[in-house]
Parts: sequence; C-alpha cells; structure tokens
Amino acid sequence: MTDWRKQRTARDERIAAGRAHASGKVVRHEAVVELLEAVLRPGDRVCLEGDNQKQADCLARGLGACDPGKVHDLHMVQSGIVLPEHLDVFETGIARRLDYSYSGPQGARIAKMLYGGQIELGAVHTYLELFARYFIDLTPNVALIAGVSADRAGNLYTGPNTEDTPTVVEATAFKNGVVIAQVNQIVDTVPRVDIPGDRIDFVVEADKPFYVEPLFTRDPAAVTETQILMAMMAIKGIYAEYGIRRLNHGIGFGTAAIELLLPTFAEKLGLKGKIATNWALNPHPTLIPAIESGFVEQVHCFGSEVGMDRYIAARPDIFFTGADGSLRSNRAFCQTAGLYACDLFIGSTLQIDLQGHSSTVTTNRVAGFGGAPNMGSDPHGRRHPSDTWMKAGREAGGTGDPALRRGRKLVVQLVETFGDGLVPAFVEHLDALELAKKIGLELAPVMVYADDVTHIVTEEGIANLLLCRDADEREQAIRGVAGYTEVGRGRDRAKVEALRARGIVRRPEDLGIEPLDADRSLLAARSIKDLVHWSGGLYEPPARFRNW
Amino acid sequence: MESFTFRHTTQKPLAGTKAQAITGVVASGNLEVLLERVLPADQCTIEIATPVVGYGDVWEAVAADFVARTQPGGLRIAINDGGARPDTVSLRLAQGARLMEGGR
Amino acid sequence: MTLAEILASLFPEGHSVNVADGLITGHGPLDGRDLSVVGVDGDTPLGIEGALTLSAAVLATVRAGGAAPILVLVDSDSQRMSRRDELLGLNECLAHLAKALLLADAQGHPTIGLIYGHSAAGAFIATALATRVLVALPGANPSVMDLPSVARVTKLPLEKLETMAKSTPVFAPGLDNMVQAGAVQAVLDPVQPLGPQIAALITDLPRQDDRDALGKARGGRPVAHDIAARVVEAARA
Amino acid sequence: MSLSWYEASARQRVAALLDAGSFEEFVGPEQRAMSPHLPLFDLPRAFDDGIVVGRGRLDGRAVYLAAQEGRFMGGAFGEVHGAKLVGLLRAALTETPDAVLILFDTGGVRLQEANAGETAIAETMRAIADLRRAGIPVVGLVGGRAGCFGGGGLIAGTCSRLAVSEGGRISVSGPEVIETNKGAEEFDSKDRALVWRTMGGKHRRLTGGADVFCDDTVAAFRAAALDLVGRAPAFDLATLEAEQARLEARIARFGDCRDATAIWARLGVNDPAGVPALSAADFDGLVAGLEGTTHDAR
Repeated sequence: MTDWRKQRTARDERIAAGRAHASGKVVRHEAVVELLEAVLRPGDRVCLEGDNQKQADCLARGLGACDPGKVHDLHMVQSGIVLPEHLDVFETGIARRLDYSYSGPQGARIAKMLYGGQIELGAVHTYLELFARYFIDLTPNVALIAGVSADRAGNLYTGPNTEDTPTVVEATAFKNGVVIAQVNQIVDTVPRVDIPGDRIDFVVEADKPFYVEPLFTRDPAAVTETQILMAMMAIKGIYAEYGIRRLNHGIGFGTAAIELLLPTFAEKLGLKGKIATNWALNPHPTLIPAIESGFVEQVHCFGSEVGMDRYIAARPDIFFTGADGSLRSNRAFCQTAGLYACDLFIGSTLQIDLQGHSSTVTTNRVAGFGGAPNMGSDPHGRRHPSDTWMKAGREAGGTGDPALRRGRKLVVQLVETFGDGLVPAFVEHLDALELAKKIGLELAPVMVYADDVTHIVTEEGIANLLLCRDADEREQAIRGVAGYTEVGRGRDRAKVEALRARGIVRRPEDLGIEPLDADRSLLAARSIKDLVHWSGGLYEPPARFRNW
Repeated sequence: MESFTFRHTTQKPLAGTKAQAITGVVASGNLEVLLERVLPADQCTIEIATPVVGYGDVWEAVAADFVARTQPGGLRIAINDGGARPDTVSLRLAQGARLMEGGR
Repeated sequence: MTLAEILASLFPEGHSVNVADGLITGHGPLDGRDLSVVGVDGDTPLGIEGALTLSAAVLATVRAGGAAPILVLVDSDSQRMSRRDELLGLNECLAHLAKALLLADAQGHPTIGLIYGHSAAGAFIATALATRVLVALPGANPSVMDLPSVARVTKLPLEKLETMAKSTPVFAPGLDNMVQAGAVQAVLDPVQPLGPQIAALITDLPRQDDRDALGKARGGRPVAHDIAARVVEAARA
Repeated sequence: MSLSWYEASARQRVAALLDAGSFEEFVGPEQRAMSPHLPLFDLPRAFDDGIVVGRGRLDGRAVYLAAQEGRFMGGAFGEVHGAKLVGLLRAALTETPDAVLILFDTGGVRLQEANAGETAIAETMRAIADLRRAGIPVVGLVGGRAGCFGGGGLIAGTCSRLAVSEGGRISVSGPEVIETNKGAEEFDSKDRALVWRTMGGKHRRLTGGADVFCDDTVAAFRAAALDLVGRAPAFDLATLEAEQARLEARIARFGDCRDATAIWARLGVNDPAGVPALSAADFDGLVAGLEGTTHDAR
C-alpha cells in the first residue's frame, strides 16, 4: 500500500527531535546549534531568511556552527546572500547547492566561489521567480525566519519588516516543512499576528535583535547637479508627458533626486495630483517631502526602512499598517503590484549596450537583481488599461489591427554616462556575457532586456526607444544620449539630429530645461536633517547618516 | 598628472566685459575653471591639468563641443581637474562662460 | 640628552624643577636671574589637565611681573587622543597654553622652546612652537605624523615616501626637516654647557616671527615667506 | 531658500557674508599661487591653494577675512594656504581693519606639506595674538563640511570670539584619528551622533567652546559676525586668568562625564537627548534659561 504520509511522518520526527532542546516551542539561543542539528537532515532544502534588508542572523550563525559531519550538503533556497555566514556554510560543506536572488555585498565572493566550484549554482532568480518556485520545485524542508516578537504558542509579530516571511512560511509550513523563527523577544501577547502560531514550530529568543540594513536611505547631501538635471528631464519629459501616477522607483541617487524635486520643480509645473500618486516602494526617507506636500496618495512597501517606523505609523492614510499601527510590508505582494499595477519603473544600472540590454553584473561580481527584472519588465499578462499604458502602446506602434494593440509599461533607465572612477555606463558588450562564459552560466545575467526598456535618460538627454522603428535607429538613439563615452562619441551625428527632429532624442533645451538651473537649491531637502524636519521629527535616521 | 592645451579659433568674442571668473572646486569628481579675458577676440585656449591619465581624446571632444556651442572668443580658460566626469566638465565650463557674460 | 642631564647642564648651581605625571614645572637661576621652566617629559601625551597645569605655571610667571624668561622643555607625544579630552575642549586647553606663552612673550618674558625628544601635532603647536624662539638638541624628533601613518592616509607606498622624504623636507618627519622649515631656529651643542647657549638666545631674540624667512633661506619652505609678503603687499596697495 | 553655509563654497560664503560687491581678494586665483609640492604626490592643485584671503565691508565696517575651502584637500594647511593666512594677519596688524574674520573649514595640517602646515599654524596663532594685543578682534566662523580639526581647532581657540553652526565641529583629534589610534571602543567614528554631540556646535556652545550658535545660513553667520566683532575680549592677563579659571572649573564640574548628554544634564538641561534635534531658535532659548553658559574669557 502506498504510504501517502512519508513527508508528514518525517516532519513529525524532526519536530520530535527538536522538542528535546525546547521548552514547548521556545528554544534558548544557546541551544540553537543543537536544535538545528536535531531538525536538519543532509541534503535538505533550507530557506535561511535574508533578503536585501532583514536577516535571520542568529539562526545564520547557528547554522554556521553546526557540525558538518551531521549537517551537510544542504540546498540553500533564499532570496538574499548578504551576510558572510551565508557563504561560510559553503566553505565548510554544510551547504552545497544554491538558488537565490540577490547578493549585493557578497557579489564578489560569490563569483569567486562559483568559479572555484565551492557552490553548485541552481539559478539567480528574481524575487518573484524564487518565491514562485518555493511552491513548485524548490519547496523548503526547513525555514529559518526572523520576527520581532512571538508568544509561546508561536504567534509571530514580524514588525514593519514583514518582507519575505509570509511567503516562506506558506510554502514550508503547508508542505510538511519545519519552521523555526528567531525573535528579538518572547512576549505574552504579540502586538499583531503576522503569522499564526500553528505555522511556527520553534521560536528562538535571539541574543540580539535581527540585523536590518538601511538600504533605501539616500542622503540628499550627496545628490549632484547632474542627478538633479536628469531628474528634471525625467519629470518633465516622462512623468508629465505620460501622466505617470502609478510607479516604482529604484534605489539610486537619481530616483532620490526625482523624489526630492516633486514638491519643488514638479509642483511648479502644476503636476501635483497628476503624477506620482500611487507607489510600490519601500519607505524611502527621500519621499517624505513629497508625502508631506500632498503629492502622494498611497504607498505599498516590500519591506520597511530603518528609522521610518514612527513616521509610517503616524501616516496610516498613506501606508499599509496593521491594527497595532505599524507598517505591514510584503515583498511578494509588492513585487506583484510593481509588475502588474504600476505604469512605470525607473531605475539605474551599471552597463547598457547598443541595443539597450542592461546589467549591474561586472566581470567579478554576481550581485543578482532582486526585484528589478520584474519591476523593469512589460508584463504580458496585464489586461487593464490606463492612459499611460495605452499611450506608450501607441508609441510602440507595430503592425496589425490597432484595436488589438496592447499598452506598454514604461521601463526607464536613469543613468549617468560615466559611473564612479570614470567607468562608462554605455558599452558595446555587457560584461555579463563575459562572466557567464567564465563561470559557465547557461543564461547571462541580464537585468533588463532591450525589448522591455522604453526610455534611457542621461545627463545628455532622453532617448525614447518606443519610437525607434529599427535596430539602427535604436542604436543611434542610445549613442545619442551616451555623452562622451566611446559609444557616445561613436554616434552618427546626422542620424542623431534626425532622431532629435522626430522627438526620439530630446535634449534639455528641447524640454525647456536650462542645465545651469540644475541646482541643489531645487531639492526639497538637502540633508538628512531636512528630512527629519519635514517629518515633524518622526523620522529617526540611523546614526551613520547623522551630522548633528 | 597629465596636462593638455587646446587652442581654438572662434567666430566671435564671448559677450560681456567681465575680466575674470572662477567656478567649481578641485575635489573628487569635481574641478575648478578659471576664465580670463586676455586673448584676441577670435582666440580661445583651454589648459587642463588632471590626475586621471589617458582621457586626452575625451577632453579634446569636450573642449571642442564647448567652443563650438559657446564661442568663447577672447578667453584663456584653465582647468584644475579633480577627476571630474565629462558632463561635470561641460557644466562647469558653461557656468564659467555665463559668469563671464555677466549673467546670474 | 635626558631631562636630568639638561637640567644639570643648565643649572649647575641647582634648581627647583620637578616632573610630575610627565609635566615639568619649576625654576632655576640663569645668568643671574630666575628662569621659569615648564614642559613635557617622557614622550607624554598632552591632555586637558596637563595643558592647564602648564598654562597656570606660565600665567603665574606673568602675574609675578618682571622679565623672567620662560623655557619650554619638550619631549612629548602628540596631544592625548581620547573622547574625554575632546569632550571637555582639548582645543581650548591647548590654545590657552599657547596663548599664555604668547602673552608672556608680549609682556616681556622671553620664551624659548627646547625640544630634546619627541613631539607631534597639537602638543608641539601648543608648547615648543608657541615660543619666541625654538631650538633643539641633537636626537630630537619632532614630527607631524610618522611615515607609516602618512602612507596609510595618503595611500602611497611606504618605500616611495621614504625615498621622497630624502629629497622633500616639507613633509618628512624629523629634526632636520623642521630646521629646514624654519620652525627650529638652531640645534644646540650638547657638549657645551646649555646655560650660556640659552642665555645667548635670550639676548639675541628675533624681533619678529622670522620662521618663514628661515624656511626660505634653508629651503624647507621654499615659497611661504614670499607668498605672505605678496599678501601684505597687496593689502598695502 | 537662503544659502546654506555648509553647502556653499568658500567663495560663495565670502561673497554672501560681506556687503555686496565689497570683496577685494589678495593674491587671487589668476596669480596661480599654487602648491609647489602636490605634484610630487600626483595630486591636483588649486589656483588659490584652498583659501581665499582679502578685505571687504561688513555692514560698513572694514574687515579682513580668510575663507578655507573644505572640499579641496579637506581645507588643510599647506605651505601656500598657510602663508596666505599668515600674510593676511600680518597685513591686518599694520593696516588696522575693524576686525578680522576667519571662515574655518579644515581638517588640520595637509600631510603632504606637513612641516610647512604645522609651522604656519604656529605663525598664525602668534599673528592672531599680535592682532588681539593691538585691539583688533579676530572672529572665527565654523560651519563647513570639513569642520575645524587639528591645528585648526587650536587656531579657533586663539580667536577673540567664535560662532559655530550645527554642521561645524571643533576638536583637535578627529573621530577617525582617535578610532585609529585608540580603537572603536574609545571612539566609534561611524556613530555620527556621538561625533556631533562630542565635537559639534551645540556642545561647544553649551560648554563655552563657542560664543554663538547659529543657523546653517550665510545670513545667520553674518549676523553672528556682526554681533561678535563688537564684543571681543582683551588679550591680557585678566582674560587669560579668567579663561584658566573657566577651563579648570569645566574639568572640575564635568570631568567625570562620559558623554555630552551627562554634561548637558548637569548644566540643567531637562531633556539632554532632545538637544541635537533642537532648532537654533529653540536651542538659543534653552541656553538663555541655563546658568553658567556665558563664557566671556577667551
């Protein structure tokens, strides 16, 4: 007779083994290693929660301290490779195989370990893809997650940084997996129940609060005149022209400049209420002036941001908050929102090629792209119209019956022609291709493919790729905004001028913008302290961003 | 350090009578531009001192575009570069020319 | 020379100079008059309390009137690097010590600095460099920062800096370079009694701050004197 | 928006601080008095070596002034930089303007020209003492991005009067220097709130290290300068003995405090943790309500 409950039985055995180190569900942090050694089996698929923000760091240290004789050959399936411990386990043999999304600070080390064969790589996903695969073919056997507090029954309060947790728990707990949560504190009653206790098997009271990276804090003091000029062009040449109301921003200084120009430059253009009202966005501190000025109607968040909690709690009309008053974020839902319900994504990149493919991968770093490829793509499953979407669709043109033409999502690359150290952003060939060859990747790590990108904004101007009708026009439009890079200097000047006459390439003067007006006095806030003032003292920036 | 001097002939002198102006600061990614109205009205020289070696052709292109666009006849322009990107150089040159024209 | 050797050479008839916690204070007879002595010994870092101890001694000499010279003996570390010192205003305390010496000088107490060991940075400025004339004994080692630290800050290889130091006195640590910069007027002869050498300095004090002129003449500060002069000239035009 | 002192360049500060159009520069950039030493280090030079010196009018008063550019080499004292300041002060002694203003923005000595920079600082301090003896006030203004560190902190302590803004920091050893030499336990330079409450403008004003705390605008610094040139203390024994007593009293009263907030609490501040967030006006109100925060002796 077929045993239909093998997984369930195995799960029960794991939990029984773990209970030996627990009091009910509660485990002391000193017992983490024993707990993990009792619960984990060689070859397990394990999700060690960590994304670009919050980290289950106490459990990560515990996993790293396990005996590789007992715990080995794990298959890590997690969105973020961020802490050194995330890679240490591959050096000791505790883990062998990896599927992930983002590895910002560890990008160089990952590349080295991939090259050295210490990591067997499955794939580098987008967040949504990896979450999707949790439910199809990468379902975790054990999930190690992080929350702010839990009660003894396991009811979990994630706090404002809910992020990946509901998705990870959903996939693990309902498919015979074991869920272990680290919390900062065990309490009698949690402020709100983000994850019901019957999905949590063990709760570890961590030795210190879980780490959160202030990844989305951009100091206005560092915004340059060039970035302000580009932001002015984006607002006037794209936001205003397409009437962008629903959008997502990347995390660079260029988009921070846009946020800081909304209450000043955009307001003067009479754009309040007409652009940038509905957002899929982390709570960027640089959005505070726009919110306070009444530009913003609502914001749904992937995660939270260090120091923003009190401000968010005081603005429930803008943010999604729970009955306890604090932010409820959710990475999977917000990624979905960014993909299907936003008309524009604007972000930065390190390299763009002659057709408009872009990547943040360089020859010695495999950073992963997190959510950018989803945000920065035109979802073919979209079926609801908006003026913005339809206008872009019309510009893209195409053959066949116009009544059957769908709209287009605007995907804008906001990029300075030269990056740090005078490295050109425009290249003939992406380094990503070189890297893929070097470490044997089947699919080159491209962030946004050329057929998804609609506009490129540089300090030299805007290239509208929707209006290009062939590959040559496209190449010259890109060269036409590539400044003094080799790609830019290699332009056919006559062709670029012809594109300019058709509005495909537009210079600041074509938009009625004087580059010498691009001044820091246009910024609604010029320092972190200005942001604190805008927030009425509610924003509490991390110490490293203070200068008072 | 590397240095260049580019000499250009212009079709007209730069407007204004201001004898001298300076803009920008020598800092990482920035530069200072000193402009002096000391040359014949159809001449312009641009002298550059930069710590970033190997970008002579870019400087030449930036200088030529600036001269073509602005027609800064009569100016001796000297640049101390702190590793600025070409767009920053163009911006500072334009700011300097505006100062010499007596603009804002 | 050690402090004891210096004091013995200066004051063959005896003295009342004491050292406590690395701080030197006291008096001795020189050339028939009283010489007030303050300073730092034993490579001691100069903090807020030390600076105020020395400034109190200097101000006492000023308050007493007369024209007793003040000798500032220095073998110090740099300023004391600590959170507490900065919290309580180390910059004010060191500046106060320097001001006390400058006031004493202005009120007729010749001030002579004598560096016989190490000194650096803020401690050097507040003591030896705040005197009318600064001299040294062979073996003294004044510096702003040692070469390994300079290498760290400037991100230049140490070997390159060492080579450059040989030909470029303007940045390299050491007595010779401070002499060439004009900061140290002369190096005394340790074999001869120090008393007469100091007495000679007192009778022949520079009337004004001539350190930049010395730096130009000696090549350690090739342009400072002329630049300062050009500014003065422009102001008078 | 009024011009931010912190954001402005040295030249912008000078132009906006003085009466419009009154500034006359000495040894200006066209004279190309540049560092002879930086090329040896493959470093770029500045036409003014990072300092602007000259004369102008402050509400009609004749003033000499020097302004450091904190973004060029951290505003540090090199040979030319220092010599321009020394020359300005020497000129002031004979030309007797109504006051001298020093717009500090410096990390201290420029290491590539360390001996020249260090000696120039000593020359500057002597020249300031001479000016003060001659009855010419020397007023320091501190609010630039480089702060006022190293020898700059000692020069500031030599001035007749000091105005400082939130952005300004005054100390001898910088946070990184203390951390490098003594460890992060002694001073965590990345804890910027700690940096500011230990060395920042408000702490200096509360404990007597500065006379005026002002907003980060050129207009506020102009008002502060006007106020301070009119009430400079004499440079004499009485002043220095009073300063000696003031500094000794400070150490006796606060010497056991580990943190600035403990000092502020002892000064009678009800909510020390709230001090950094106070606006300049609220902070002035706080200072006015406290005893023992007027420090004439300098």
